[in-house]
Amino acid sequence: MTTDVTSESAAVGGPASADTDLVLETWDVTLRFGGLTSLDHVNLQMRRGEILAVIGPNGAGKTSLFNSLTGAYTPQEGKIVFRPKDGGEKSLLGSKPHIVNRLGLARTFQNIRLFSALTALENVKIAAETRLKAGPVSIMLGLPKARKAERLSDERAHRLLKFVGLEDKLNEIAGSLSYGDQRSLEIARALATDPQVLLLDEPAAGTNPTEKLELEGLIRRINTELGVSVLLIEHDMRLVMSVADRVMVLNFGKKIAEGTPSEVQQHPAVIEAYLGSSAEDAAAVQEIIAEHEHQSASDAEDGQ
Amino acid sequence: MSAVDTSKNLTPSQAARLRRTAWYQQPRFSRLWAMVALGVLLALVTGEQGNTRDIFFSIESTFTGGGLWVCLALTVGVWALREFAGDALKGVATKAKPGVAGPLGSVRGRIQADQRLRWGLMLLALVLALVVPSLLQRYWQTVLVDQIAIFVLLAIGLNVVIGWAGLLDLGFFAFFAVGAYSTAYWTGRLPVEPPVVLNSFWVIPIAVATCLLTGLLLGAPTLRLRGDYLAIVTLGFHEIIYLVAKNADGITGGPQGARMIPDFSIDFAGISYKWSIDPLPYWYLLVFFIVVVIILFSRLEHSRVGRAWTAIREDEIAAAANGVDTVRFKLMAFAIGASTSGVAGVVFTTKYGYINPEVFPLLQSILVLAYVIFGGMGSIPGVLLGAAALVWLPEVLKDYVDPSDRYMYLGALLVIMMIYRPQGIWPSRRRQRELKLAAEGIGDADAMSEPAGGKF
Amino acid sequence: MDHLSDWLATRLDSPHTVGISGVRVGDHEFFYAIIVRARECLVLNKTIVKLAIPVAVGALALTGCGGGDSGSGGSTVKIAFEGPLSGDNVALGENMQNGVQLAIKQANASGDLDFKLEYVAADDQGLPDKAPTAAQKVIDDPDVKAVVGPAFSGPTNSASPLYAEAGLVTVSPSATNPSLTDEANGFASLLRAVPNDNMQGKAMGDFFAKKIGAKKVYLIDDKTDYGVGLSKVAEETLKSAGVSVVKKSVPQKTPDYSATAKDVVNSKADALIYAGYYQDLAPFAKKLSDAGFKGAAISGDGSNDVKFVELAGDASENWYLTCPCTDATVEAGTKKFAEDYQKEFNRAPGTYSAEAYDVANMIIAEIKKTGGDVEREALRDALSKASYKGLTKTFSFEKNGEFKGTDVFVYQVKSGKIAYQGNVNELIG
Amino acid sequence: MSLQEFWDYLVLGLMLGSLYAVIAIGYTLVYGVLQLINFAHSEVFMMGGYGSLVVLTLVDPGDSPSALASIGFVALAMAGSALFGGVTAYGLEKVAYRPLRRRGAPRLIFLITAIGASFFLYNLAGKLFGRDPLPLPEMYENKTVFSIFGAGVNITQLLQFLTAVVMMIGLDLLVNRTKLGKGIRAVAQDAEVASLMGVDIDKVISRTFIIGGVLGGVAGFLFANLNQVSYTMGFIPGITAFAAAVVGGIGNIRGAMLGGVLIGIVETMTVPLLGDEWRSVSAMVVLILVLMFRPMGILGERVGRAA
Repeated sequence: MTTDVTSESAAVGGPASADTDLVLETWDVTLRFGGLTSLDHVNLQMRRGEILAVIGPNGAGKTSLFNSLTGAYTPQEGKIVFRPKDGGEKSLLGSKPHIVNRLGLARTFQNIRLFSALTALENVKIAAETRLKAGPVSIMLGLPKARKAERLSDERAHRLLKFVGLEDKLNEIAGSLSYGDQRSLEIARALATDPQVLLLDEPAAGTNPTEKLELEGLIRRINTELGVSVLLIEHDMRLVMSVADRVMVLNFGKKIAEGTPSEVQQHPAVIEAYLGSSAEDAAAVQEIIAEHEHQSASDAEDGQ
Repeated sequence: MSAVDTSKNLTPSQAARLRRTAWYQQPRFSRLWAMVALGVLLALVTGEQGNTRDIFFSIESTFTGGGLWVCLALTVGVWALREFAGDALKGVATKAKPGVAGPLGSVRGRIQADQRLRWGLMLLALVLALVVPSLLQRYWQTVLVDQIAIFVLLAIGLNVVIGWAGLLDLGFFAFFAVGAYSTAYWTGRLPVEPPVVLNSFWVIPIAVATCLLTGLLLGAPTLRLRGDYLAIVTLGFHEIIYLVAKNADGITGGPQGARMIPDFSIDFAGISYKWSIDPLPYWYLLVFFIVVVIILFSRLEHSRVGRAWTAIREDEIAAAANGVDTVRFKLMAFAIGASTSGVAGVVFTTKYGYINPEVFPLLQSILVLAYVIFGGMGSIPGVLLGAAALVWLPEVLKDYVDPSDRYMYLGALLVIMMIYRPQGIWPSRRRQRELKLAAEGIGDADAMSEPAGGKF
Repeated sequence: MDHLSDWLATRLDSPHTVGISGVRVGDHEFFYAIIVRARECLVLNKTIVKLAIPVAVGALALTGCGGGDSGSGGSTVKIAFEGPLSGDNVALGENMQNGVQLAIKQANASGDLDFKLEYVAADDQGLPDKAPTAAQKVIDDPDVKAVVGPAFSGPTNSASPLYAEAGLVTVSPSATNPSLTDEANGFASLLRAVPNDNMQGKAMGDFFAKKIGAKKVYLIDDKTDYGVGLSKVAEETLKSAGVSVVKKSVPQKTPDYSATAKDVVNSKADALIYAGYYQDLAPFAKKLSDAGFKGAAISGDGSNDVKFVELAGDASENWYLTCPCTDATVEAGTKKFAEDYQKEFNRAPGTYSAEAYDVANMIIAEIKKTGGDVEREALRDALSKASYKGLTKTFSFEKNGEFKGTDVFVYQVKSGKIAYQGNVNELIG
Repeated sequence: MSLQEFWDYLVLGLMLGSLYAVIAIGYTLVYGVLQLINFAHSEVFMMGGYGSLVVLTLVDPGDSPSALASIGFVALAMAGSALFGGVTAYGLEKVAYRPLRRRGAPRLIFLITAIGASFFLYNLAGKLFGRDPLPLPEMYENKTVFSIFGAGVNITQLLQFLTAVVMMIGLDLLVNRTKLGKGIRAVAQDAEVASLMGVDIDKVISRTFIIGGVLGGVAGFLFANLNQVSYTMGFIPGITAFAAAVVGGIGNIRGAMLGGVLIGIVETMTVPLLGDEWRSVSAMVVLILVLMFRPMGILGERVGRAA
C-alpha cells in the first residue's frame, strides 16, 4: 500500500514539463467508494507560496481531496507529487498520514480534532515533537539529548501559540477553549510540524465575523511571515475571495474551473454548479456573486 | 437501583400522566419493587451453599429461612426511609458529603500540585515499603511477594498499554507466561535444552527482550485494529499462548509444567547471596524492580512519548495527521508494557520454582485489566493501589466468607465501583478530564469508540 | 487506602446499598465484619490514611491488620486441608474437605481424645500460583500440626518447599504426579497416600493388553497434569505389549464431544482409555454411545465415582474403572462412612472423599498416640513410619514419601452400579 | 481424511456452528445498539442452561416418555431457558448498564462492569445450584433420524440445528419487519437521531437485551442438551461465540450467523486434522487471519483506508 516515499522524480514520472515551482501537483486523481466516485480525474497544481482555495458545493469531493493528499485515503488512480523546498520530488499517493506530514504537509480538520483533555501547550508540543529525535531509552534514562528535545519543543510551542494569539491560554484544557480559540490552536498545532504546505479544512465554519477577520489575517500571516503555502477549503466566499490567490472549483468530484477569484466567479460552469444544487444555495450563490462583483470591482479600483 | 434515579425531575404534565397510571406503576412503587428484588438477591447471595443433589436446596432454604426477611426488611426499610424521610436524609447527606469526599479529593489535589510534598511522600512510602513488611506475619509477606508485588508490576506494564496508549489489551498476562517460560528454558528446565544454562539474574534481560519481541510480534499484525477488535485479538493471542504451553508437551513440558527452577543468586565481586524460600529478600528485590520501573515509566509519561500516546488515545487520526507515527508508538507501548511482565515472570518463576500452564489462564488477563481500571487507569499510584487492593481483597475475604464465594463478591464490587466511581480509586488528571468531557459529550474518553479506519 | 474509606462512604451515603451490611451472611457476618475491621485499620493507621501514600503501602498496612489473631489454648490441635476450595475445581476440593471435616468431627465426638481437634481450610484454587500463600497461612499457625493435601500435583510442587522448611507434614490423598517424590525436589515432609500415575497407567495398559486382548487402543488424556501422567505410562505399557495406540488429547470442558466420538469410531479402535475426570468423561461417554462405539472402555480413579454413572446415565454402562482403592461399597465401614457423610453434608461422598477421610483419620491416630502434645517434625517422622488400615486401602510409605504398594483394582459399571471386578494383577494372571 | 469423514465432520461442524451462531447473535445484537461487548452474555447463556434444568427437574420426564410428551418436555425446557436468559439479560441491563449509560460512561467502564457482572453471576449460579456439573434429564431417546451424505444426524443435533434456524429466521423477521425491529435498527444507526425521532431508546435497548437474552438462554439449553449444565459452562462457548461474532462482523446479525457456522466448522475439522486440543487455537487463528485481512470482519462495513 505504501509506496517508497523517498523515490526521486524518476520514479514518480509525470509530464516532462514538470514545473519545479509547483509545490503540490496531482494528475488524474480518482477515488472511488464502492460504486461512488468521489474524485474523478482531478488535476491540481499549487504554486509555492500561494494561497489556493478549493470550493464547491457540499459533497463535491473537497474533503476527499484533502484526505487523498494527506494519506488518509488512497485513490485508486492518479499521481500526487510534492516538491519540497530543498529539491526533489516525493509521491504522496498512498503514503501514511504521518509520513505526509513529515514531508511537509500539515492539515486541520473540518470538525476540529484537538486532544481535548490536554492543555493547549501540550497539544502543540505533541506536533512539535514529531520533528525531534529522542527515543524512549534516552528519555527513561534522562539523557541530555532527551532534555534538550523537551526544551526545544517547549520553546517552539510557546512561539507558535504566541503567533496565533493564544499566549495567555497555554495551560488551559483544549476541550474547554472557545470555538475560535480551538480553531487557532488547531492551526498552531499544524504549524508546529514545520509544514511547507498547510491544508485548512473550512477554518471559518462556525466563527463569528470578528473571528473571521482575525482568521483572515492569520492565514495571510502564515503565508507571508512563515512562508507557508496554504491550501484552503472554504464555504465562506468572502474569505475565499479575499485571501485566495487562486481558486479551484470541484463539483461531483470533477474540477470544473480554476483561476483567480474573479475569473472563477464568472465561470459559467461554476454558476451552474451552484445554481443547480438547490434553490437555497442558488439564492445564496447569487447573493455571493453580486457581492463579489461589487468587491472585485472595488479591489480593481484599489489595485490601480 | 437505577429505578431510583429514573424520575427525579418530573414536569407537571409527566406527573399528571403518571397520576393516571395504576398505583403499582408509580415510580415510588417501581422503586419498591426494585428494592424488593435487591433484597431477594441479597438473601440469595448470602444464603446457604447449593448442592447438586438437590438444586433447589439453596433457594428453598433462603426462602424458608429468616435471612430473606432480614434482607427484605433492610432493603424495604431503606426504601421507606428514602421515600418518606428522604428530604431530611438528603440534608444530612449534603452536610456530610464534604466531610467524606472533600478531604480525599483535596489531599490528592494537593499531592498532585505540590512537587516537594509529592517527593516527600514517595520517599516515606518507600521507607514504609521497606520497613513494614518485616513486621508482618510470613503469610502476609508471602501474599505481598507472590501476589501483590507481582501483580503490581504487571499492572504498571498494562497501564502503559491501556492507560496511556489506549490500546485495549485483553491478553496481557500472556507476556507474563512468556517471561516465565523463558526463565524455565534458560535455566534448563524445559524438555528443550538451551544453548547455555544461565543464572536467573541473567535471564531477566533475556526475558525482557523476549517479551519486547513478543509484544512487537503481537502488535504488528493487529495495530490496524482498534478498540473491541483489538480486544478480541489480544484475547485470542493469550488463548493461543496458553494452549501452546499446554499442548506442546515436547517443548514446554505440557500440563505437567517445569519444576525445580533455581532461585536467584549472586556471586559477584566478593558478594555472594542466594535468595531462598524466605519471602522478604524477594520483596526487597521486587520493590527495587517496581521502583526502577516507576521511575523510568513516569519519565516516559511526561515526555514526548507519553504525550504521543495520549494523542493516539484521544484521536488517532489527528495524531497521525500531525506527524505522530502511530504504528511506532503503539508498538512501543506494547513492547514497553510487555517488558515489565518479563521481569515479573522471571521473579515469579524463580520464587516458585515451578510453573505449569494453569498459572496463566485467560482469567488472569481479565483480572489485571480490572486492577488497572479499578485503581484508575493512566495513574501510577492508582494502578498500584488498584492491584494491591484487589489482590489483597480475596485473601482477606477468605476469612469471612466461604472461599468459593469470594469472586462473587469481587464481581459485585467491580460493578458497584464502576457505577459509583468509574474513574477508579486514584485517577490521573488527564483521565479525569477525559471522563468529564465525555460525560458532557465532548470527545471520547477512550480509544475504544472508533471503528478501524476512523470517522471521516 | 482511600478506596476503602471511599467504599465505605458510598455505602453509608447511598441508602439503597446499606442493606448489605449487617445481614446474616451464610455462616459469617461478612460485610459487617469487614466494615468493622476496615474501620479498625483505618483508625490504627490514621496518619497513613491522611497522607494517602501513592505506593502500595496503604494496602501493606491493611494487610498487617488483616493478619491478626493466631490461636491460643494449649490443648487444641489443628489439622489443615489444602486444596481447591474456589475456582474451577472446587467440586473436588469440597469432596476432600468434607472427608477431613467428618473425620475431625467424629474424632472429637468420640470422646477419647485428650485434646480438641480443629479444622483449618487452605484454599489454593488448585493452582500452583496460589498454593504458597495458602501453605504459608497454614504454616504460620503454630497449632497446625499436619496437613491433608495439597490436592493437586501443581500446587504440591510449588508449596512443598515451604512445608519442608517448616517441617509440617503434608499427606496428599490425590496428588499423583510421579515426579513429586523425586528426592532431588527436597520435598522432605511430603507423604503420598495414593499410588502414583505410573501404577494406574500401567494397570490400565496391562488390563487391556492382557485381559481384554485389545488390538488397537484409542488413548485420550484430558490435558491435565493427572491425565497426561496416566496416559504416558499407559501408552508405554500398551506399546511394549505390542498393542497399537492412537493417542489423543481432549482438554477439559470441550464444548462438543461429538467430533471426538466420531474420531474414535472412525479410528476403528477396539478399546478406549480415558485419562481424566468424571465431569468430562460423562458427556464424552454419552457422545460415544451416540456415535455407536462398541469397544471396551476404561478410565481411572478420577472417574471412579458414582457421579459418573449419574451424569452419563446409560452411556456409562460397561465402562471399566480402575482405582487403587478397594471396593467402596462392600465393606461395612465404608457404608457407614457414606451414611455419615450424607447426614453431615446432605450429599453423597465424591471422588477422594473417602481417601481424605482416611488420611485425616490416620493423622488423628498418630496425634492420639502422643496425647495431643506433638511437635511438627515428630509427627512427620511418626507418620512416615506408620501403617494405617483405612476404608480405602492400607497406608504406609516408602523412604521418599511414596505410597507403599502397587495394587490397583478394576471395577465395571453394571446396571447403574460400580461393581468390583478384582485386583488387576490377579485378573491378568 | 476420506470424503465420507469430511462429510461427517462437516455436518457435525454445522450443528455446532449453528449453536455458536445463536450465542453470537446475542453479542452482536447488544453490540449493534450499544457498541458494547456484553461480556456477561456468556452468563446469560449459562443461566439459560440452568433454566432448562430447573424446569425439567420440576416436571421430571421420567423414563422413556412418549413422542408427544418428548416434544412437550423439550418445549418446556426451552421456555424455561428462554425465561431465565431473558430475565438475566434484562436484569443486567437494568442494574449494571443503564446507570452507566445515563452517565455517558466510556465503553471501557462498560467492559469492566460486564466482567464484574460475569464474575458475580457465574459464582452466584455455582452457589445456588451447586458446583458439580449436572446432566439434563433425558427427554427423548437420542436416535439417528436421517443422514445426509452418509453422515447420520441424531435428534439432539437436529433439534439444535432446527432451533437455531427457526430463531435466526424469526430474528431476521423481527428486526426487518416489526416496529421494534425498526427501533433497534434506528438506535443501531444513530441513537441520538433515533431519540429525536421519537424512539424510546431505553425501551428499545431493554428489549434488545431481552431478545439477546432469550436467544442466549435457548442456546444454553441446547448446549446443556449437547453437553451438561455447570456454572462454568458459559466461559468457553462465550469466548468462542464472541470470536465468531467478530469474525462475521460484529453488529451485523447475518455476520454473526456466518461467523458462528464458520467457527463451528473450523473447530470440528480441527479434531481429525490436528487433534481436539487445538480446536480453540484454530478458531483463534481464523479470527486473527480474518481480522488481518478484513479488519471489520467478513460482513462488517469497510471503513477507512481504501487499499
